[in-house]
Amino acid sequence: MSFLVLEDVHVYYGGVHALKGISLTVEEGEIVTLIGANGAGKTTTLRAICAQARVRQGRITYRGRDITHLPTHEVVSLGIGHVPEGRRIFSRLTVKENLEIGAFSVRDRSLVKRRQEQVFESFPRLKERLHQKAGTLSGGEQQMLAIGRALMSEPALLLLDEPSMGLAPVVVEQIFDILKELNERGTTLLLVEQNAFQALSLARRGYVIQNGEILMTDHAHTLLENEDVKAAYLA
Amino acid sequence: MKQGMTRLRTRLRRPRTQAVLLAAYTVLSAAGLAFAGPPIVWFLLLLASLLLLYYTDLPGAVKWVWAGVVVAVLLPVCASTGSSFESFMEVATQMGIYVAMALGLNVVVGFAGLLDLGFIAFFALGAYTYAIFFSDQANHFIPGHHFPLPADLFWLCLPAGLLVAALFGVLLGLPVLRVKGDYLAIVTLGFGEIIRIIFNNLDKPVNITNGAIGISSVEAPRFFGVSLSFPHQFYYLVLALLALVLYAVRRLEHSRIGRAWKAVREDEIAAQAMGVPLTRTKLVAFAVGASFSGLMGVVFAAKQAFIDPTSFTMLESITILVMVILGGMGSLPGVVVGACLVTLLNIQLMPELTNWLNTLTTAGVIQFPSALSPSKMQRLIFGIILILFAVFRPQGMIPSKTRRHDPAALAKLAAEWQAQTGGTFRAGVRPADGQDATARAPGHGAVTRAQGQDGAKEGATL
Amino acid sequence: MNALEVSGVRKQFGGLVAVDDVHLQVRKGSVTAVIGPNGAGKTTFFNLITGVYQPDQGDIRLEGRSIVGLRPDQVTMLGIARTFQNIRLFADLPVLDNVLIAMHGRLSAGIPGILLGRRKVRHEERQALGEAYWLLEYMGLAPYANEIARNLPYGTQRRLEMVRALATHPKLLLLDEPAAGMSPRETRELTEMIHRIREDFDLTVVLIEHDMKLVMNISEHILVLDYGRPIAEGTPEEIRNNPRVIEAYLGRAAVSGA
Amino acid sequence: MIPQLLHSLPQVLVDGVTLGAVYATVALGYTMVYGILELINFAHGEIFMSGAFIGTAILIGLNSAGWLGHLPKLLVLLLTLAVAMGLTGLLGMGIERVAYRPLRNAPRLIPLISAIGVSFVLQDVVRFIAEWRTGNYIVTGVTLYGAELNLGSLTVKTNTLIVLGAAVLMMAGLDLFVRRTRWGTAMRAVAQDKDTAALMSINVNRVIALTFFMGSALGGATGVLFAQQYGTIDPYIGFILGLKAFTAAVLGGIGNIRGAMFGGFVLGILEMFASAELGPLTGGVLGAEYKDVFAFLILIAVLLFKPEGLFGQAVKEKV
Amino acid sequence: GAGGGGGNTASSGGGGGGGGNVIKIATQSPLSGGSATLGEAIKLGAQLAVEDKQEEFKKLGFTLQLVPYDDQADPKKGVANAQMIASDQDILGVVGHLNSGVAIPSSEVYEKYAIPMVSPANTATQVTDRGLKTVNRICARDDFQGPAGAQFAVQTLGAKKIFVIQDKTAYGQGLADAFKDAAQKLGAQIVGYEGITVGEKDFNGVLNNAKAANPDLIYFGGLYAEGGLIVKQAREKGLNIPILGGDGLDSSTMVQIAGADIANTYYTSVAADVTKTDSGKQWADRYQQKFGKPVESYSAYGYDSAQVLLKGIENAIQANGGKKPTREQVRDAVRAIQDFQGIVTKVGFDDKGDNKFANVYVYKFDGQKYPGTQVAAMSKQS
Ligand SMILES: Nc1ncnc2c1ncn2[C@@H]1O[C@H](COP(=O)(O)OP(=O)(O)OP(=O)(O)O)[C@@H](O)[C@H]1O
Ligand SMILES: Nc1ncnc2c1ncn2[C@@H]1O[C@H](COP(=O)(O)OP(=O)(O)OP(=O)(O)O)[C@@H](O)[C@H]1O
Ligand SMILES: [Mg+2]
Ligand SMILES: [Mg+2]
Repeated sequence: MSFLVLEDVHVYYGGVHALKGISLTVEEGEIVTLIGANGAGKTTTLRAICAQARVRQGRITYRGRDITHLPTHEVVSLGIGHVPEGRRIFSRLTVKENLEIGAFSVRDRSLVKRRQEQVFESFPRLKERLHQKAGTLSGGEQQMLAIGRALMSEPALLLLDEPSMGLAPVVVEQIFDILKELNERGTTLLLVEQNAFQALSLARRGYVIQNGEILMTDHAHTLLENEDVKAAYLA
Repeated sequence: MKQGMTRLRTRLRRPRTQAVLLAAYTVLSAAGLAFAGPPIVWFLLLLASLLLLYYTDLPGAVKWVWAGVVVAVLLPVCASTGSSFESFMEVATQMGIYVAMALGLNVVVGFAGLLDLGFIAFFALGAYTYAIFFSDQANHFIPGHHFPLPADLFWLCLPAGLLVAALFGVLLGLPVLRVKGDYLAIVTLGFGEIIRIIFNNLDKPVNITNGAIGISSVEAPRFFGVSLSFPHQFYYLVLALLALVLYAVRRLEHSRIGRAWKAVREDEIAAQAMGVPLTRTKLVAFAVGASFSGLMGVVFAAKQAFIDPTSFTMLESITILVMVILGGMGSLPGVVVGACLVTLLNIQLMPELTNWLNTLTTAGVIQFPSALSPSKMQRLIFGIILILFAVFRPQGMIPSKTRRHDPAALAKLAAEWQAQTGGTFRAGVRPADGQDATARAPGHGAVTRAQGQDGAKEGATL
Repeated sequence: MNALEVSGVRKQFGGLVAVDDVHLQVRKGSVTAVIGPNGAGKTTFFNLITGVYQPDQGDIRLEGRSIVGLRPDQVTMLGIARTFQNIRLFADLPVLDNVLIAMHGRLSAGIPGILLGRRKVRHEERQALGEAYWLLEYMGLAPYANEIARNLPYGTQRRLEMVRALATHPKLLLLDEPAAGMSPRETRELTEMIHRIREDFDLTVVLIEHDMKLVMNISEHILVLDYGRPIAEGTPEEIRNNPRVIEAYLGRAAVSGA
Repeated sequence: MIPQLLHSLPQVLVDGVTLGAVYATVALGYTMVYGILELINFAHGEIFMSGAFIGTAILIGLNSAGWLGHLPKLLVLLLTLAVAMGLTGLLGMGIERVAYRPLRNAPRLIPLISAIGVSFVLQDVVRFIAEWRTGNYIVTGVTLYGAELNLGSLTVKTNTLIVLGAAVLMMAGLDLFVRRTRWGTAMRAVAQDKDTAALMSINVNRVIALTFFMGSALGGATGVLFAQQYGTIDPYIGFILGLKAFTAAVLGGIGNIRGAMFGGFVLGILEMFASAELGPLTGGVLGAEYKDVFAFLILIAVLLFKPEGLFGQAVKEKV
Repeated sequence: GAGGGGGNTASSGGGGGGGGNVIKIATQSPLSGGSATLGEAIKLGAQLAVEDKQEEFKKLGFTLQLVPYDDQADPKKGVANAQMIASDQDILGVVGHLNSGVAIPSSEVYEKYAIPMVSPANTATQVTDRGLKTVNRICARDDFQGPAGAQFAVQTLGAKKIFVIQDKTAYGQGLADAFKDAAQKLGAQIVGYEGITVGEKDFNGVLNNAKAANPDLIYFGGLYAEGGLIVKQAREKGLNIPILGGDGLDSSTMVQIAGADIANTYYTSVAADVTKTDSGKQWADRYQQKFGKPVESYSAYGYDSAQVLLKGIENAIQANGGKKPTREQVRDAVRAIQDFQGIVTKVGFDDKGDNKFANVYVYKFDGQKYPGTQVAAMSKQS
């Protein structure tokens, strides 16, 4: 039984047919990456998993359970974390409150504290800005916060939508290190990245998505070698 | 069967067919209004023809002329055969007044995105401008017995009311526009109340507005020697002014200024970064919106022959806002329909409905406890209608559409522009350069093609 | 002559000094990059130049003229245009209107002219439409002219932001992370495009970017900020090898990778 | 003149604070709903009004059943408050469900229309019920604490103390709730970004319903206290009072709970001061009739210097 | 033809044509909104009158009907309704309005169509001072009721320092101003003159001001909803001086609101105490039984206004030889009425349409009951 399975998922935005039958699987403990051009439907795929985009046709199962029509908050509380595109941090809350909200489902205060410390280890910059309103953070700081916030619930499956966007090279490196580490500790990752080279280097398997359809899928290193992929996404 | 349906549908899409059908409908409802009863139903059906007209694919100019004929000729002429003529004209006049005000508020709320809850104040300013000087009220604070001014000066008072309102629009805007969003709503609400309370109290120390008692015996206006006193006369006056207002709003909407309003509505920071001066743009919106309202205020005072502050309560401001939102913010046809519908509901349909229920009650057909007497249910019914509309038609009745430009025409304009400027805005850059550059453009045939044409044309001009 | 001269600007938010004593000379016609870790104050620096924030200290001169104290729209009219780090299009308006709005300050129609439909106004309007469409064609966006901006793909929206900035007829173009969210291929196209518009429109470009490939390829001069302060300045070559920059910003991989 | 002013000032303050307490608690309801949905809930004034009617109905019922004399007053008051709060809370939730939730993704001003619709409906429904039961929609209820205390030149109704005490308790409780509990933080998160809040495993609908429940219950409780304080109510009290309360919320910085409280008190005192002293101060040129002008001018002045209200944080959008 | 007067809507003639033998009268008053109780009372009064007269009209060969309109206290609605009324040729007269601000513009319409209006409640002087042929009222003018109140306050109650409060409506201000001027003439000192806002419930501010001024009488120009609260809150402040108001306080609700604090409160009214005469008492009982609510002063005015109007119509029918009269005929017949004895007042119109017999009675609330006891009567001639 696969960890996460999408079968023939269709999503529409008004008249726009954004996903035209996406099928993909993620196994437990894997890192899988989705690559594709602008507007291909990567973000929409992640949103469909979290019930933020309505699935008009198709089925999504997580750990064998059909989650296609569960509301977002229930999907998430099954252990799925999501770092959304464009960060979407709560700009009027402080950094600290953002992190606490990330652990909304955790009632144990001391556990929340501990996880917070873990996040600070990964992102010391956040600790410096602890009581600042998140909206006044710099772009990169906001991205760190978004990832840190998702980690607060210790998800079993983490969906990441372009986590490296707008980050300084050192931080990008860091983030990929952290992702790797997370995965080693048992978190399954589904990663969407424009930085296809880095994503494929990290991932075990990859899917290439184009115009709302899966164009090809293979082991990451195979894709890295693929001439078409190279030409289109690796520059 | 199915094929028949599709054929019918394609046929219906043809403007000629539409025109014929609509004409038939219009004539039918007009005839009904003229010769059959009950008039109110036919009156509504005839008005509905304008709505149908909007949805046809006839060319714009044809639509305007058609609508003009219906409202200026067909409607009054056909209604004049019945005893309810003046009653309909009164309703239609009030509709016209509200439509103009709603169009004004639409500039402020719909275009510029500034929530104004005190809009009625400008209407009051216009109304008082007329009432004070065209009754003996002004004698209380201006020595000598010059007032009321001769009723022939009415037409001069129209621009005066417009200017006074616009001026106050700017005066209000100057301080108020520092605040944003819903803060603006409460500040404008406060402004509206301030104006009303001041009008309600300005009978001392100097008697300017006659306070709560109001100003009565306001002169009936005279127009080229004709004294206006019947609703149908005001109807034509309002119709003419409304045509002006509509023309102005349409012109402004698709101009530099209209675009600046929308830019400010969408994103103030980006608008500024694009060179749009925030304060000035907002002030112009305030002034333009206010001026329509002031204009109609003058007409209102002239029509009522009596003005007191109870006509200018906050509820009125809210009603106008309801018209705008219900109709479709930023959409001219929507706002017109919204204003017509709400006014109709308020002053024609609801009274008719409750009268009808009343007749049934007195005839013993149905029974209500006195607490539930239908004549008291107007607000309840209106409230329910508002909720239903909001829930089932959240974009407004006719949502605003964006204007589509014909790409071919645009390409032609672009070519002209390139021919004139050499395809760049820096002096001294060689046209060849531009052409070269576009050949490398990431995308495209279209560009290269257009460019090619330009080259040819340019050669010709040179 | 220098297009832009920034001398000693400083901006403080509460206790946080976001930009601290930054100097920069931008040669006319050059491409300059501002880089630095996240939160270094790069965007704030742009905001100071464009009048969104006022500097607490220091002076900013455009072609010799001080622009401190001007409103953003005034700065724009003097010839500085920008794009935003978080895209700020007029999302519910058509693409064409987005461009036309940027011409606002250059058009002159007033209310009387518009209402009377004067010849001059109509002519001006046709010209504006022509130029707007021409610019869209230039950037390959013409097919989207009637589209609502929010429905465009992300990368296309970024390009539209550039068109919009160009439509103000700038002398100086500020680009805040123009390549963010773009694939390597799109980034390459972007690089070409920046070169091209700089030549075609005789522009001076200052850009903020985290994509080192882009930065190193395109810029003649680089300013590195950290905690609001300049920590290095020079040619790409100098910056790439500056140990302070490597430590604070580039990281080891970037050095080896690039 | 000045001595006269000083003489009456304490009484003006007491009366102002009482009225202010009512404004403040009603303002809280506006602020909470606004904070979370960015919606001016025009129906909130009517919820307040419904609370007043429910409370009055309970008391009249108890009275005519002859129980009022036998139960301790405080118990009766608490009971009435509890029932009224529960019912108005549910009413608020119901309104949200019917008139606002379907519009959550609609253009921003559309819910304003349904809010206005709801408030018309509530006004008439309450009026029908009141008229049907009592033959008159102006209802005068049973006053529990009608006694007066004379403190020197001051007269204070016992009920005033109860209004003040209850208001302060409710406000403090709410403030703690929003600041200190998970649900409070969740409310603030939902207020900002519902989609993302849902990603944090927050049940957005439930948080919004809770917000409406709490805001409406507070409004309802205030209605009960109001009816106690002034004795007479009608279905139209909600409109004017709601407007004033909303003004107070804005004065304090809308969306900000402490701001709403502060704004309410300030507005109450200002109004009372203006209606008592404006006449004497201006030698009769301006009078009490200008009190709203005075209040609005101060509001506008405050907003000019602090456009986000007294307590609102200037959330300068980061560019 | 009917409705032709001044109008250009020539249509079916009177008598047999048009609506046949249906005669309608309309009421216009607010039936919803804040002053609906008062408007409702007018409507119910008129309704009772119509029902009482139905038999009589049947004998004359006509069906009599009442058409109530809701003017929502809004001038625009009033005018629009007036146009609707004008377009219904069967409507021969109007009972209304409650608010002078609505009556004035609406009556401009009535005048054009010669629809007689009999007002039960409009006290503002301009209502009749404009000299319209259609406008009549049975209640007293402000410039009669106000001075009558002043006379009572100064001469009977001996007030020397008076604090005046009014509700900033046309009614309240008109009355209060008239009172103030007359009281000053009579030698009293006005120690304060303040306005309140209709619909609010807290009048402590103004009362604090009043208390500081230390008056020996408070006059209130306004309606019972605010009046009751002012009395109550004044007593709570220890202001136990007499409080006097106009016919706006003439309501049972006044007593309900003020409760025990009502003592020492007076009001002037043009209505004689209905319950004092046998017929009046009977009428009041009938009303109570029929509508399930006690008689208000405006119900009696409404009843009397409708009666006057119907009387005028009857007269016109007779003059027209038993056929349906035109509106002009009714208009003139109504104005011609000289001594009609209504349930609360005698009616006879002068050339402006004011009621010559509009007496003013002063009542005192004695204990918590309504109506108060009559303590003085003044006639217009005095
Ligand atoms: N809210 C929306 N309304 C209409 N269309 C949308 C909306 N969001 C996305 N789309 C369209 O759906 C398609 C898929 O978009 P999506 O955001 O999933 O792409 P993506 O692969 O994440 O692209 P990017 O790399 O730019 O983030 C695109 O064509 C986009 O234009
Ligand atoms: N309006 C503001 N109020 C308070 N602090 C602010 C404000 N704007 C920026 N800051 C702070 O100033 C610092 C610099 O921010 P800035 O956005 O300029 O960074 P940046 O260099 O653009 O970073 P990035 O590369 O991540 O976009 C940050 O720490 C940020 O939190
Ligand atoms: Mg995406
Ligand atoms: Mg930045």
